[in-house]
Amino acid sequence: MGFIIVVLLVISALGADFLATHDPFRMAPRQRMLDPSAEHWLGTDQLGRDVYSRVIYGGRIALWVSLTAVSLSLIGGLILGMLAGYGPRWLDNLLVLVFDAVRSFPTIMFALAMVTLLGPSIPTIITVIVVASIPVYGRIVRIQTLSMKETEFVLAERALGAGPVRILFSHILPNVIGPLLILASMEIPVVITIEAGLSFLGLGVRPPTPTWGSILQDGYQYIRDTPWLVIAGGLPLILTTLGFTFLGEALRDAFDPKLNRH
Amino acid sequence: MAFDAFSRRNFLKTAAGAGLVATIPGTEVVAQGGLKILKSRCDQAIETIDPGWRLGTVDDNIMRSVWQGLISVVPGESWNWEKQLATEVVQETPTRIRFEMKKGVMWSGGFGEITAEDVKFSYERIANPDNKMAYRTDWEKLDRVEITGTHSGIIHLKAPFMPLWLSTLPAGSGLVLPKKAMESKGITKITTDPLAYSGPYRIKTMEPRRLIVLERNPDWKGERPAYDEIHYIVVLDANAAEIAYEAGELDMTHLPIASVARLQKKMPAKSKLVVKPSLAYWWLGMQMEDGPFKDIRVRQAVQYGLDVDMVLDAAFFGVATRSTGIIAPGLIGHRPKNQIEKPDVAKAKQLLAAAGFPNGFKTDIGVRNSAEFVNAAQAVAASLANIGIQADVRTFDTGAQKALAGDKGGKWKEMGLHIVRFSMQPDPSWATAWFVTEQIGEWNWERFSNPEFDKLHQSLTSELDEKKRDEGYRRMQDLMEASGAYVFLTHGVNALVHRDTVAPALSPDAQRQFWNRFKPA
Amino acid sequence: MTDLLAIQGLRVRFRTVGFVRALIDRIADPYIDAVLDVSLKVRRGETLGLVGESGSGKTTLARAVLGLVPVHSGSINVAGRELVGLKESEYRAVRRELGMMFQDPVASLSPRKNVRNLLAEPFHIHGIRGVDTEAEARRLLSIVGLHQGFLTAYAHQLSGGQARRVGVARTLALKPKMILADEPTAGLDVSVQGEILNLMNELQRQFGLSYLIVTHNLPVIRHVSDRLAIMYLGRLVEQGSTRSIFAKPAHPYTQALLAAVPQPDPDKRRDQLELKGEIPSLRRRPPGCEFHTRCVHAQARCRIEPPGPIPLGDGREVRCHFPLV
Amino acid sequence: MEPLLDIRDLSVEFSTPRGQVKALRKVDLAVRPGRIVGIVGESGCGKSTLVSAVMGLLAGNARVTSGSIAFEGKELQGLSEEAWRDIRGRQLAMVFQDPMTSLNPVMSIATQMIDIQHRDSGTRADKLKKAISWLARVGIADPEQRIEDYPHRFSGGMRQRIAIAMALLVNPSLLIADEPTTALDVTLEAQIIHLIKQLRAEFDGAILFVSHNLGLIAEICDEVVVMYAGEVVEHADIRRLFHAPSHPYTQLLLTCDPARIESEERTLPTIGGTVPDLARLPRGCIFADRCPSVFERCRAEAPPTYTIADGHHVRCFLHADD
Repeated sequence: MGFIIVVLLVISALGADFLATHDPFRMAPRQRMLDPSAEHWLGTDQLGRDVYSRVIYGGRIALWVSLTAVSLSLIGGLILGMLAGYGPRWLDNLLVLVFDAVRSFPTIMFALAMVTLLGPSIPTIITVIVVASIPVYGRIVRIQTLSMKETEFVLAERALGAGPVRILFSHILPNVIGPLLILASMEIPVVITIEAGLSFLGLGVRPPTPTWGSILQDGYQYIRDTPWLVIAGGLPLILTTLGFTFLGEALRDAFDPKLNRH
Repeated sequence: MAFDAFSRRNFLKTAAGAGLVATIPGTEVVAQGGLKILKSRCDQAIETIDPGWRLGTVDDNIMRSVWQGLISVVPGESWNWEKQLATEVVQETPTRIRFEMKKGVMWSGGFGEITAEDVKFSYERIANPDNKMAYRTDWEKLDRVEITGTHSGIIHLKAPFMPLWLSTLPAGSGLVLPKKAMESKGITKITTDPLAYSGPYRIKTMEPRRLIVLERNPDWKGERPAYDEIHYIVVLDANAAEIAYEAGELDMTHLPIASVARLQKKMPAKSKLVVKPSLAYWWLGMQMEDGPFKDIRVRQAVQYGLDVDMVLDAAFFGVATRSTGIIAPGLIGHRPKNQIEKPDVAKAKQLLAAAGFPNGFKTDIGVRNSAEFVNAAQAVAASLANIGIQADVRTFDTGAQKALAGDKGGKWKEMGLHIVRFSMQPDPSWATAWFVTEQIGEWNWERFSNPEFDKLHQSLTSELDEKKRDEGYRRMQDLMEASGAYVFLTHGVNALVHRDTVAPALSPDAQRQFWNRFKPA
Repeated sequence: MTDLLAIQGLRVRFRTVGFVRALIDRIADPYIDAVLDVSLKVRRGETLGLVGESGSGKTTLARAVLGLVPVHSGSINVAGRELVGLKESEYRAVRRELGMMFQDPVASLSPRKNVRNLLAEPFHIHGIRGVDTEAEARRLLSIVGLHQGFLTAYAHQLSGGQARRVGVARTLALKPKMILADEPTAGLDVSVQGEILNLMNELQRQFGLSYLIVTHNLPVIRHVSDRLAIMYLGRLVEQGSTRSIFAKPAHPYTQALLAAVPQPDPDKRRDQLELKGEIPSLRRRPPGCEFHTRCVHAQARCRIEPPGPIPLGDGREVRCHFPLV
Repeated sequence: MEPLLDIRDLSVEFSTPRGQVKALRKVDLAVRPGRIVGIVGESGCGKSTLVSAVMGLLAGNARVTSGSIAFEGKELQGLSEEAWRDIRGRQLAMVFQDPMTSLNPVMSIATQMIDIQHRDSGTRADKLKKAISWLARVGIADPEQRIEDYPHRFSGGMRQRIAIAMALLVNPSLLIADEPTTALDVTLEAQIIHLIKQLRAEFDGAILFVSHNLGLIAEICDEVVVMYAGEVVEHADIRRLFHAPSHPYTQLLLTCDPARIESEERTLPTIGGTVPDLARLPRGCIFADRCPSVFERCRAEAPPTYTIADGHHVRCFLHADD
């Protein structure tokens, strides 16, 4: 179920150019806020743009932002977490301090600060999300690495003469990556929501680039005129969140060694 | 709109005559079922009610309720004023205004009688350049206030200053502050505590981000206000405000333009819609000192290329009409038409090519983070795309946008285009003040600098001849347009919806609320 | 026979609290000595049993030999080569010669690698090329008595005894001269215990291995070791041949340990308790003889003067003022 | 004398992805008042399942397929959760292998020991006094002060003493000790065993003592149950079991124990073969594959339990009369 939704999302993002029925940027002020019709499947927005096409293109942004941000934070968290867990004590202390400092900052406040500093754009959003979520992954990896470091099999590897690089990548990584991938797939909808949230606040992707957040924002703004914008912006968000959450749960089941033991 | 009567002659006439309205004793409004309460929406948090530092109409509404000026704007269809603290205000010469004050009007809190000392204190503190107050231009021509008696004095100007009667004395900068109260408490900048009251209301509750409750000032000797309490409820979001209105939580609220179109089709029950042309002005500005817009041909290309009607249609839902400058119809200096009236894409492309941008370029368009601005920006971007200019929309909080555009370190270079709305007082100098060379780094985001413009702005405030003023301000707007840095968009409208049980008292542009004159209908 | 492993005056310290914490709590000496002044030897082809309760430092000692914990002072000599002071990278070569078997047979195998990979890994770690790792893996499996089907098994699919055998096979891959085994029979059932010990004996005979076996299981060590070293609070209190120690323990602690082992015979029930109290904290080492707090024979001298090692002849040594022999 | 705990014909199965695992089969076990009954066997023999069944704490995928568990003459199966709690808190007590898991790390010993008496009437002071007296009895020095401490302030041995004190505090009629010394060093193990023996004089209930260590069993039990692969293969008085073991498995188990081997022979005896898969049971005797005395009948049918002397039962055809 989750897999199907995610696949549909990926297809729609990749094939946005073919799937969209209109130019998502083209305005027709006189055609504003139309109800869904054969011409405009999800109606039009306050500037007369085709909402369906904007939703499709918005999915591309959502996916691009979330996949990039999640994979970057995953890699960053993995490296920093393993460094903290396996490296010298002072480095661990330092990294934990940094992780805590970043985590203690509410993401939105942090995003506000970064956006003020760098200006709203896709790279800014990705940077914000990456910086804000590296500690999430980093902490998990660190804890796992720390506990792995003391396990007998790691000691056994060391006793055989294995160096730190080999131990980290050949033995600790495979044990850490599973839960991390699950977390990542669960994080994707969170990231999409953050992106949408920032766009909703006007701090995200710049208009007129369509994103679900900005469609939702428009919808909110004109909810008293037409309900379709909110539905069009909100529904894909809900579905995607569901999809990735289901996928994450499926992944968790797949990765759980207790369930595929025999 | 009945604005033709608003001439210098009328002013002088009114000034010489007695302020009749203010002296008529009020008819008692009997409170039914307890207190009579008026609930109005406040669309931003209150930061200061100091006249020298006020930020917008909302602070202005509160200020005028807790204090009085010598004279005050009168609610109604046309811009007129009446006497408040003054019994007489006479412009004896172009630089000399004599006033007599009522006797026995007391400050609350035991700070004694309101005297000419207070007047002198209040006006000179704004005029004093050392205080660097935001509204110092209102009193920039003030020489001094001479005290001739406890209740009389003379305002001496360095040069004739026509905006005095329109946007200084009857407006916020003309309010009289409690000198003794401020000095005894060592306060130089008032935040949200008026210290002592002279107006019809006093503050009962002040929660700047939530709710301001005004109650009757027991010391108020003027006409008794019909409402016992004014609840000024902070609702930042327009949608929420509309819902609150429909739910009965508000008796009135200003509306975004999008709602006007909808309400015109379908009004809520027992409500009235007020739509008045605004004095404010919107324009598309080009920062002309750096980047592609340094070249006047590029700026002209934008002037020719932008389909203003389309932008207005998109962003203002067809409710607002195109403006011809920064001075609204009915005011001195209003320009009958723009120099470039119709878009000419071919010419725009030609100009761009000549400037070395045959394929256009990328730039940013900065706007405030609210729906009208973002819509306008998107519409502008769409229109400019037709001539090859790719404009990315950047949204800001008001403060952030000014901080960037006014940055001394050169950050202003980041922004090529911006769409701005400035609010306006009924004197043309109030519009031109922000575009002088001196304002570069402050509000002059286009970094427009024209010696003739600067000179005209200086001289016209002292110009007594109304016709010369009119011509001068038109010329100034011509200069602005000729610089290429401006595309004038609209004045917009002010719209509000109120219960039909309330008879509101509003300024002619429906912007300001005069709560003590509101009546149950 | 020559000495394969010679340890002289070995001391291993651990920091118990961080630097800042030590300052705040005014702890002058934030270290504890897990291993203190230990000297012992293991000859080629010999099995030394290192016996003690938990916290006695026996595991730490074994790990110190492998360079898995830092040594504070003293010397560890393996086949004539000094190990103390070697860099981590230099230690890797040493580890080819010293195999280690960890306590938990299943947990000491990397959980996401199958037996084939686990067995090939020692060769990869040491960059040994030109070895047919598949053939080696099969050979090693057959040495430890497991059939080839186990090549594709993962650690969690193995029983304790099978995992132990895979662990042995792994340590054998690099043809070590010595194996350090930490509780090699812990957690195994009695019947499986015997199989593993027999296998270890067999391998010793075949490859001339030396063993250092760390254990608290006296009945087991009795049958597999040539000599015993008894540790208490990080110190060796007695060493000598297994036979002589079991026959007549010299140190009261050794005696107490032997007496504490329950006899599987209902007719030999004990009514007396030999050893009262618990092992003291390493943070508060008792003065004098460290065992005096629990020793039934303790006298005034024991509380003041630490006993030095007293040779009893025939390689036996005891750290006691009043040895029982 | 009526047995305190009377288990008859108990069979338990677990549902697993591999099929039904028959963890316990036709187990008979009677514990008479005042007796210490040892259960011995290797891993996977069903000791823990049996204990869980008696405590009413079987895992969710377990099902009792036959038999009865009677405690003080009352059938335990089918009791409500409420009734179970009542029995567990009053008549049945348990000491676990790891004392850290049975003590709540965030509550003081006093709180936990008072809490466990919640069914008793009496003031808090009385309960505290009783708790302190029990701590003293299990050999905790300064019990008045130490009772306010948290579990982590005690060593492993001390914690196990406290766990025993807590178990006996409610004066249960049956104490189940599940490998209570496995986590402890040999010297502490000796102390705990010594303690249990001492307490036995004051405590009049029965003890079910689970262990894989024959030495411990010999040390304190009155009678022994030997389990193998989910079945009770032998049940005898302690002396008979050690001196006249009658099931081949018991015999081998005793031979393998290094503590019983007096010779200096380096090669130790073992039991060849492996424990059968409980999901795919052989037709005949469960031990047939590893049994040195196996004969034809063993592979054809499962042996019943033969009583070869008073209180000595063996599940083996070697003792068949026919």
